[in-house]
Amino acid sequence: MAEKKVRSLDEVTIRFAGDSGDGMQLTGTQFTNTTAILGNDLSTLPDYPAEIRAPAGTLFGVSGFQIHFGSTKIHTPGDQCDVLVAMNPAALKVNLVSLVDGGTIIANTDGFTDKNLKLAGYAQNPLKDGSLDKYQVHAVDISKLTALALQDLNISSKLIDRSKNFFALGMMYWIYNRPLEPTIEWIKSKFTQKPEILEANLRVLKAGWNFGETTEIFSVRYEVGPAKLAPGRYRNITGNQAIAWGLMAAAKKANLDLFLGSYPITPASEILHELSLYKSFSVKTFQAEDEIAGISSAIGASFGGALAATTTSGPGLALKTEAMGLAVILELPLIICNVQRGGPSTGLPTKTEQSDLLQALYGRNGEAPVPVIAAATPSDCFDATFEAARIAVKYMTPVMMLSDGYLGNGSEPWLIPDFNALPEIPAKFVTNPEGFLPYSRDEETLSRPWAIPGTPGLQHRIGGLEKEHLTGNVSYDPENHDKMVRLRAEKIERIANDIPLAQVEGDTEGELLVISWGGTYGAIRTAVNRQRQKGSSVSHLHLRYLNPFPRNLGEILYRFRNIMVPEINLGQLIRILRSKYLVPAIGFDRVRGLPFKSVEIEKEIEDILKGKK
Amino acid sequence: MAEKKVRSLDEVTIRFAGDSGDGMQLTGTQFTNTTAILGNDLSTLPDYPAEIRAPAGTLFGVSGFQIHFGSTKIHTPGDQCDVLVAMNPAALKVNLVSLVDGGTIIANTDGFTDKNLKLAGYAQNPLKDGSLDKYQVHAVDISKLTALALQDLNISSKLIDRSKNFFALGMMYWIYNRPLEPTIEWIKSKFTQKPEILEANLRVLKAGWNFGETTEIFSVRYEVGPAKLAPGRYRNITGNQAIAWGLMAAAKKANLDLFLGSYPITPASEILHELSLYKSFSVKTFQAEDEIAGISSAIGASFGGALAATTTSGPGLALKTEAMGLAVILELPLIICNVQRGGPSTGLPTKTEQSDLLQALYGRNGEAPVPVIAAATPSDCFDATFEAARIAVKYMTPVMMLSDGYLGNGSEPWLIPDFNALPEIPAKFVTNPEGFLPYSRDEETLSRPWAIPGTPGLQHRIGGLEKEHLTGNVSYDPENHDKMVRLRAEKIERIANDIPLAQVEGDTEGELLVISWGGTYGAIRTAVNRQRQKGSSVSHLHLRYLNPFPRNLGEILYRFRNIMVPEINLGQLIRILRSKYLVPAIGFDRVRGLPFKSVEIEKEIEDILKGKK
Amino acid sequence: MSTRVDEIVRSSQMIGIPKYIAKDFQSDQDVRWCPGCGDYSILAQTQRVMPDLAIPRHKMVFISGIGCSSRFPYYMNTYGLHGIHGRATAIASGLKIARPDLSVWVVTGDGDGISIGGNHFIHLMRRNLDINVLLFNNQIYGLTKGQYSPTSEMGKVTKSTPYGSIDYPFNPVSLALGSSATFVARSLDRDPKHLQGIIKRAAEHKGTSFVEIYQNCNVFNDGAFFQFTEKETKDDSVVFIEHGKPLIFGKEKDKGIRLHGFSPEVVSLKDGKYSVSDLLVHDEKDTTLSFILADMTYKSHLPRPVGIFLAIDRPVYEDEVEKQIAFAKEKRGEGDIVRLLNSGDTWIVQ
Amino acid sequence: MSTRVDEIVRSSQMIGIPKYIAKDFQSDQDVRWCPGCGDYSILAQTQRVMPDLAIPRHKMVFISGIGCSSRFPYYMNTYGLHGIHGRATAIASGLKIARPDLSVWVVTGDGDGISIGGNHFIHLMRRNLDINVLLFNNQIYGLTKGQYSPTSEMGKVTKSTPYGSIDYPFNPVSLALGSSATFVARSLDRDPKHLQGIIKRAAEHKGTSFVEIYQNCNVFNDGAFFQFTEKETKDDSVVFIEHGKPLIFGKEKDKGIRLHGFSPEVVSLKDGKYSVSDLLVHDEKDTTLSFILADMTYKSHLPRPVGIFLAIDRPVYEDEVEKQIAFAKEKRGEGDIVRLLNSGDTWIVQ
Ligand SMILES: Cc1ncc(C[n+]2csc(CCOP(=O)(O)OP(=O)(O)O)c2C)c(N)n1
Ligand SMILES: Cc1ncc(C[n+]2csc(CCOP(=O)(O)OP(=O)(O)O)c2C)c(N)n1
Ligand code: SF4
Ligand code: SF4
Ligand SMILES: [Mg+2]
Ligand SMILES: [Mg+2]
Repeated sequence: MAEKKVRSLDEVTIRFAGDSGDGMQLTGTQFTNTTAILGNDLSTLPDYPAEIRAPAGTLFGVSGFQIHFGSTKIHTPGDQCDVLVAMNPAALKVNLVSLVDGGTIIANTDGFTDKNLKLAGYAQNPLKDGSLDKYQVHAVDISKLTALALQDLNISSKLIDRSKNFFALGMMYWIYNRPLEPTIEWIKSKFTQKPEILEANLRVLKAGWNFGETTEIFSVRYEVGPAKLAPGRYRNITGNQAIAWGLMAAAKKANLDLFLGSYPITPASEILHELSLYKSFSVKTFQAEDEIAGISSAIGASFGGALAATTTSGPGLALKTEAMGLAVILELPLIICNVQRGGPSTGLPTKTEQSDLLQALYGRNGEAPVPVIAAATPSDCFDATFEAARIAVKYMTPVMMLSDGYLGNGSEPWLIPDFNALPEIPAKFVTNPEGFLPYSRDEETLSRPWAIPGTPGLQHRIGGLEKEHLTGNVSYDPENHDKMVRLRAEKIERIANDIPLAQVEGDTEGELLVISWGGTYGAIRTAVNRQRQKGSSVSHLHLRYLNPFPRNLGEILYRFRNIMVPEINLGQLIRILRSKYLVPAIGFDRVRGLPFKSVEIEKEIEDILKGKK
Repeated sequence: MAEKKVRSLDEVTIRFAGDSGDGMQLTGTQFTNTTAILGNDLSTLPDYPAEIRAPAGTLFGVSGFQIHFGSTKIHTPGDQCDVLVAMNPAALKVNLVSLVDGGTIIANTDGFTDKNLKLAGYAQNPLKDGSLDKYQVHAVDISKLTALALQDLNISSKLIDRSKNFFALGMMYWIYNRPLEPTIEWIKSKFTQKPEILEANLRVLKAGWNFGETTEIFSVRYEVGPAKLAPGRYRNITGNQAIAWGLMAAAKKANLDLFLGSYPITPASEILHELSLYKSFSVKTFQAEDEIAGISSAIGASFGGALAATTTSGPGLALKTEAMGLAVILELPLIICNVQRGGPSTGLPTKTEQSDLLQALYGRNGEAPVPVIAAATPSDCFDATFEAARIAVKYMTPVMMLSDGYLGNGSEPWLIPDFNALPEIPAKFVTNPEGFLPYSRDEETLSRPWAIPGTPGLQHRIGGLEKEHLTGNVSYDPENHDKMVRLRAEKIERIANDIPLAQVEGDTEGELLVISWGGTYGAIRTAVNRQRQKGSSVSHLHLRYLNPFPRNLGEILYRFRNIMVPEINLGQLIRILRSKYLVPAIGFDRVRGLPFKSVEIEKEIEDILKGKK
Repeated sequence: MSTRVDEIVRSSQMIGIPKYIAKDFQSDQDVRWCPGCGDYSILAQTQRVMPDLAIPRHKMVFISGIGCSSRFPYYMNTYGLHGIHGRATAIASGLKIARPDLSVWVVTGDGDGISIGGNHFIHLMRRNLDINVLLFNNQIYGLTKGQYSPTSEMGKVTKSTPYGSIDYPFNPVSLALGSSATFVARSLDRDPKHLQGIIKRAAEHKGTSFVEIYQNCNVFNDGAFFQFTEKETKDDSVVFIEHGKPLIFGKEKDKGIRLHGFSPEVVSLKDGKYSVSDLLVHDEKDTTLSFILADMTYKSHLPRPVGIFLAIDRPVYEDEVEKQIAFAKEKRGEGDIVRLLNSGDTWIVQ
Repeated sequence: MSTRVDEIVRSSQMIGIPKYIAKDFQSDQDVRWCPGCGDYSILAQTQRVMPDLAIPRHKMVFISGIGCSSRFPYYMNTYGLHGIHGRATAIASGLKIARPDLSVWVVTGDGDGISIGGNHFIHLMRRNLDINVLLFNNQIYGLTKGQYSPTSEMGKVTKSTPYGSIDYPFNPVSLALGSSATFVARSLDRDPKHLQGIIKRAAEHKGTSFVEIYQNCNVFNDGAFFQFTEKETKDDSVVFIEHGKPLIFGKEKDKGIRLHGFSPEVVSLKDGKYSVSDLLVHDEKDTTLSFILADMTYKSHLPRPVGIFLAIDRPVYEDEVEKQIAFAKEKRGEGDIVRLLNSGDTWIVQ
C-alpha cells in the first residue's frame, strides 16, 4: 500500500448523481450530516425530478444532491461542483455542465451499459472515448464491488443493487477524510427491523472506504478543516424542518397549542409531515381537503385561541387569498408559510423561484394589507417563522412568511438557539366583560383584543362585512369604512417600529448597493464579499421584512449611486423599492428554477461598476 | 288655476328615496329613460342596502336612486342633489346630507307616522318642527292621494300602497316638464298579464301629474333643454348590461359562439342575468357551482374554440386566481370581467371601490402577466369589454376587464355604435397539420396558434407545467423556462403597440396633471374642467389601459410639475406609476364605498396648486 | 402543563349552567331578514331549544358563510363568526379540532352549503366532527336576489335561468348519506315543534349532525314548500319518519309506505288489502334503509320523507385527535421543546 | 349562420372514421410513471378500447387535473389538457357545453377528483353532462409522495399521518350515487378484460359516466387492492355485479348475496339452505338497489362489489342547452346583434 498524500482545502463542492432510485438523496444527506459533525460550514442543494420514479437510466430521471462545505463561511451550495459522482451515463450527461473544468468524475462503470448509454443519448462510452479528457476521471466498478462485498449474504440482487450508494459514500468518506461512525449509527438505528439490510449496508459502506484505502486509484486524500463558527451546539437543518420547529417554538413561547391546517403540495409538504410527528407537543395537524379548507380551518382554530398556521406553495397560496382577506378583516393571528416554486400555474413544481412576492403583498381583493417576512437561509426559516408568529399574535393579523424550494429542501448547520433567549410572544386573551369592545384597539400596536369562545360574558360576533370601529358590529357607514381601511393599514405600518433597522454589510455609502431578499441571500453575499475583496465599492443589504420595510431603508438607499436588485423572477421587489423610494434601481433577473450562481452576480456587479448597465 | 312659471335650468340632480319595498329603483329608472329620450345628457347612481328587504321604515332599509341630467355634458350622478323625494322619515334622515343647502324636499307626509318617526330616530316630526327651514319643503299626502285615485277599483290596500311611487313619478314629470308617454308605454307592456295593476299604475301616474298641474303647491316648473350630444341613435345603458352586450358584439365580430362561466355575486350578477336571455344568439351561460368552476369551465370552452368569459367581483376574483394562471400558461383567450366592490373580504358588497387593481395585476402565483383594461363610464363598459375580447383573441391571452359597482349599476345615454364600424376581431383556427407546433409564435404579436379539438391531425396536449418553446411539450429545462417566462411577458408588453396613445385633456404640459382610471373618470373630468374654467393650470389624463400602459405615458408625465392620482382605494395605480416612471405622484384617496364628489377633487387640485400638498 | 386556553376553559367550567330562557339567546342586533321570511321561525325555534341543551351560551359558537341564512350568527347571543361564502364548515372544523370543549354550529344555505361549499360539506360528513349543521334550503339564492340554486327544481325560471333551469337538483339528504354522514335529518320552518325536536336531537348527536330545513323565501321563491307545510296539503304530501314506527301518513292516517322489491310504494290502509304490519318500519340505525328513504325525495308519486333518516355512532374526529395526543404523550412523555431543538445529530463548536 | 367552430366541426365530419388499432392512440411522449405502476394497465386498456368506439381520435379530448394519474392525457394521441389540481371536471364541463360534438374524458385521482376536486365532482354528477370520468383510486397521494387521501382506510400510516389516519374514507361509488349520478361503476387495474368492458360501457352511456378504478401504487401504497386483484384471494373477496344476474361469487361460484331485511348477507349455495333463486339479482336501472350494493363496500364481512352499479337515462345537460337555444331561435329567430343594440327605448339626436 503506497502512502497517500493528504492535501488541505478551504472548501469543496461535491455532487452525487444517479437514478431516482439510486438513493442519491440519502447518500447526500449522510455525507452532509457527517460533514456537519466535523465542524465544517456547509450548504446543500437537493435536485430531483418531478416524476416519482422515472424509468431507470433516463435523463429526466436523474436525481442529484450537491453539498458545498469548507473551513470558511459557506453561503451557497456552490455554483459548480469540484467532484461529480455519477452512477450512470444519464447522471453524467445531465450534470457535466456543473462540473468545474479540471474537476473530478467518479463514475460507476457498471452503470455505463449499452442500454444506459443509449438512454442517455451517448453514441459512445464517454469514459472511453476521450471526451472527458479535461477532467480527472475515476472509473470504478461500484456495482460489481458491491456485489462482491455481499456475495456470501443470501440477499436478492435488487437489494444488492440498492446498497451500491453506500459504496460510493464510503469511498467519498475516505477521500475527504470523514469518519464512518455517524453513518454506521444511522444505519443501525434505521434498519433494526431488517437485520439483513443493516448488515449489507454496513459492509458495503466499509467496502467503499477500504477501496479508497487499498487501491491505487485515488492518490490523494483531502482534508477540509472545521470552520470558525460561533460557539455552541449545532445541528443540520432543512428549511422546511426549520419552519415546523419555528412554529412549535413560537407556540411554546406564546403558551398556546399549535394548529396547522394544510394541504400537501411540493415543496411545502414536509412541514406538514414534520409537524404531524409532534402529537406529544399537542400539535394538531389537519390535512384538509384543499387549500381553502386548510386556511379556513386555521382561521377557525385561531378564533378558538390556537396559534394557527397554514403552509403551502404558489398555486395553493392563490387558492387561499379569499380567506386571507377574511383573516385580515377578522384581525385574528395566523401564519401563512409559502414555500415558493417555479410558476406560473403548475410551472416547475420541484424547482425554486421568488415569484410569489407580489402575490403575497397584493393578491387579495380590497385593501387587505399583511406583513411579509422572508427567510434568507434554511436555518433562518426558524427565526423568520418565529418572528412571523410573534408579529401575528402581537398585532392580531395574518402574517406571510416566504420561503422557497431551495431553502425548503436545502440544509445547513444551525446554531441551536437558547429557547429562553428567544423573544417573548405576548399572547393575551381578554376575560373582563366590563367595557369589552371587540374592535377597540391597543394604543401602541392598534391591535384588537383576542376574546376566545368559552370566555363567560364576552359573547360577540365577528365577520367579513365591514365592521364598526370599536363595537365590531356590521357597518355600512362610508366614513367608518374609510376609517377602518386606514386603521388596518396603519396597524401594519406600525410594525416598522417593532423590527430591526436594515443593516448594510460593507460601507454604508458608495457606488453600488446590492439588495437581496429571501433565498438568494447566500449567493449575493458571496458575490459581494468577493467583489469587495477585489476592492470594488459595493455593499450588500439583505431585506428580511418585505412589508413593512425597516424605517431606515430609504435613508440607506439614497446614499448609494447605484442600486441593484437581483431576483429569481422578472423583478418584483424592485417594483416596490422604486415605487416607494423613487430610486432608479436596476434589476437582475434569471428565472431558471435554480438558485443564482454567485459568479453571475459578480459579473453583473462588475458591469454596473464599469458603467456598462 | 294660476298660470305656473317655467324656469330654465342647465342641470338638475334629483334623488328618489324610500323603503326598499317602495319601488324607488323603478321610479328612478323610469325617470331616467324618459329624460334620456328628451335628449338630456345624464348619469345615475342607484344606492340600495345589502339586505334584500329590510323591515319597513328603518334607516338601513332605505333605498335611493339619484339622477343628474342636463343640457350640458354630464359626467357624474351629481355630488349633491337639488331635489330629494323622501317617502318616509328614514329616507329623509339618511339622504338629507346629500341635499344642497336651499334644496327642495318633496315628502310623503303619510309616511311620517309616529312609528316611522321613531324608527328613523326623530323625536319630533321634522316636517313640522322647523328643522328643515333652510330647505324648500313640499309636504304631499302621496299615500292618501294614491288611495283616492284608486278608490273605485277593487284592489287590495297592499297593491294601492305599492302604486304610490307612480304618484311621485307623475308629480316629478310634471315639475320637470317630461312626457308621461314612455312610462305609460312601459306600464302597458309590463303588466299585460295583470290588467288591474296596469290600470292602477296608469291612474296613479296621471294623478301625480294632475296634482302638479292643479294644486298651488308647486309654483314653478322647470325646463331642462336637450344636451348637445353627438348625433345618432341613443339608448340608456347600465355598465353591467354594456359588458354583456360588449361580449356578444365581440363574439359576433369574431364569428365565435359566446360562453360565459360564472357564479352570481353582487354587483356583477346582472351580467350573467343579461346574457342568459340571449339563447337565440347561441350564447351559452353556465351558472357554475363556484367561481373556480366558473373560470375553469370558461377555460375548457376556450380550448374548444368559444369566445369565453367569466364575470365576478373581488372575492370571486380571489378564487379565480389559480385558474387565471393556468389560462396564462395555456395561452388561451379568456375575458375576465371584475365588477369591483368594497373590500377587503365581504366588505361592503353593494358599494363601489377601486381596490382590486393590484389583485388584477399581481394576484397570481409565479410570473403570470395579463393585460388589464378598465372602463370609465357605464357605456364605456361596452367598448372596454369589446376591446378586452379583441386583445384576448389576437394575443391568445386572458384579459382582465375592470368595472365597479358604481359603473355596473349606474347608467347613462349611450350612442349606439355602428356594428360594422367596430374593430375586427381576428379569430383564426389553425387547420394545417403540416409543421404545426402548438407553441410556435406569430412574429409580430408573439401569440401562439389556436388549434381546437375536432381538427383532424392537430391532436396535441397542453397543460400547466412549463412548456417547451415551440413544441409545447413539458420541459424542466432551466433555460427554456427563463425564455418562456420572458416570452409570455414580452407578448403582453407588445400589446402597447396595438393600443391608442394616452391623451391629455387640456394643456399637454403645466403645473398639474390629474390621472384617473376606471369609474372615477366622470368626477375627475368634471373637477378638472371646472378648475380650468377658473384658469388653473391643470390637465387630465384618463388611463384605460392599466397593463400595458400606452407607450407615450412616461413622456407625458415628465411634462408636468405635479401629478395627482385620485383613487377609491389606498393608492394602487399610483404605485405602478411611481415604480415605472419614478415620478413623485401624489395620491388622493377616499375609501367610503362611494364615488368621488367632484368638489373634493377640485379642492385637492386647489391645494396642490397652492403648494399646500 | 397548561396553556392559556386551558385556563379559559377551566375558569369557564367553574361557572354552573345558568337556567336560560329563549330570550337569553337573542343578541342585541336587529334582525334584518325580509318580513315574512322563513328564517325567523328557524331562529326562534333554535333559540327556544337552546335552554334545553344545558350548555352555557359562552361555550356555543355559530359559524356561517354568506347568504341570507348566514346572517344567523349575528342574532344569537353566543359566539359567532360570519365567514366567507361556502367555508363555514371548514372554519368550524378547525375550531372544533382546536377546541373540542365548544358546542359548534354551522348555519348555511343551499347555495352556501352545497353549491360553493359542497366540498367542505361532504368532507365534514365523512370526518364526523361533532358539529351541528343547519342547512336552510329555500331552493334559491336569496341574498344575491334570486338565482337558482343546486336544489332548485328543474325547469325553474329565475334571473339566471329565464328559460328554466336544466340542472338536476341535489337531494341534500342523499348527498350527506353518500358522504357517509352519521346523522341526517330533514325538517320544516313552518312546523315549529318538529323543528325544535330535530334541532335538539341534532345537538345531542355525537358526531356531525346534518339537518336540512325547508325554508320559505317569500321574496324570491314563495311557496316552494307549501305543499309540505300548509294545512291543506301537508298531511297527504309528507310522511314523518320516526325510529321504530311504521311509515303512515295522510289526513286520516290512512296511507302507508311499503317496499315493493326495493322500491317504496304508497298503499292504502283503508281498503283492507294492507295493514300496518305490512308497512316499512323506520330504523334510524340502518344505513341501507336511510338511502332507501332518502331516495323517495323527488319522486312525485311518494310523500316527502321528513324526520331523522339516520343516527348512528362512529368515532368522532376530534376525539381521535385527542386520543392520539394522549397516546403520544403516554409513549414519549409531554413534548419538551428544548430537548427537541437539541435532538438528532448535533455537534459542539467551541 | 355558421361560426368558425361550425366550419371545423363540419370539415372534420367529412372524414370517415379510420379503422384504428390501439397503437394509434399512443402519443409520442415517453410514459413516465414508476415502473410497475397500475396506471400503465389502465392506459393500455383505454387505448385498446378506443378503436371500438368508432370516434375519430381528433374528436376526443382527455382532461385531467394534477397527480400521477393526471399525466394520462400526455400519453393519448388525442387532444388533451393537463389542468390544475381538482378542476378537470369543471374544465371538461365548459368544453362539453361549448362543444357537444366532442368525446370528453376526465382522468383523475382520489386526491384530485374527490379531495380538492370534490365539489366539481358532485356537481358534474348531478348535472349529467355526457362526460366519462375515470378515477384512479390508489388510496394515496402519489405525486406528492405519499400522504393519505380521502379514500385511505382509517388507521393508515403515511407521511402526514404517522399515528394513523383518523378520517373515515369516502366510498366514491356512494358519493357519486348520493350526488345523483346516472352511471356508476367500479373496476380494477389488474383485470384488463373487465376494465375494458367497463370503459366501453362508460363511453357508450349518454350522460356522465363515473368509473372508479382500483389502481395499485407500488411505490407508496403497494398491494392496497391485492385482496381484490390477486388470484389467491380475488374470487372470495369480490362479487362481480352484472345486470339481470344473481350475485354469485367464490372460487367455486358457491357463494351468493341475499337481502336480509335491507341488509345484504353472504349465503352458501352448497349447504342446500339457499339456492340461486334466493339471491339478489342485479338491476342496473334501480337507483335504490344501487345504493344497497354500494353500501356493501367497506363492510368486511361482505365481498367487494365490482361492476356497474347504476346505468339510467336522464336528460343530458348539454342537450338541454342546445334545445333551449333551438327553442329560442324558433321563437325569436336567429339573434341579430344590430337589432339588439338598437332595441329598447332609443332616441335620436340630430
Ligand atoms: C366568493 C363569493 N361568491 C359569491 C358570493 C355571492 N353570494 C353571496 S350569498 C350567495 C348565495 C346565497 O344563497 P344561499 O346560500 O342559498 O343563501 P340564502 O340567501 O338563500 O339564504 C352568493 C352567490 C359571495 N359573497 N362570495
Ligand atoms: C392547488 C394545488 N394543491 C396541491 C397540489 C399538490 N398535489 C399535486 S397532485 C396531489 C395529489 C395527488 O393525489 P391523487 O389525485 O390521488 O393522484 P395520484 O398521484 O395518486 O395519481 C397534490 C396534493 C397542487 N399541484 N396544486
Ligand atoms: S330574500 Fe328570501 S331568504 Fe332572504 S331574507 Fe328575504 S325572504 Fe328570507
Ligand atoms: S407514485 Fe405510485 S401512482 Fe405515482 S407513478 Fe409511482 S407507482 Fe404510480
Ligand atoms: Mg338559499
Ligand atoms: Mg391517488
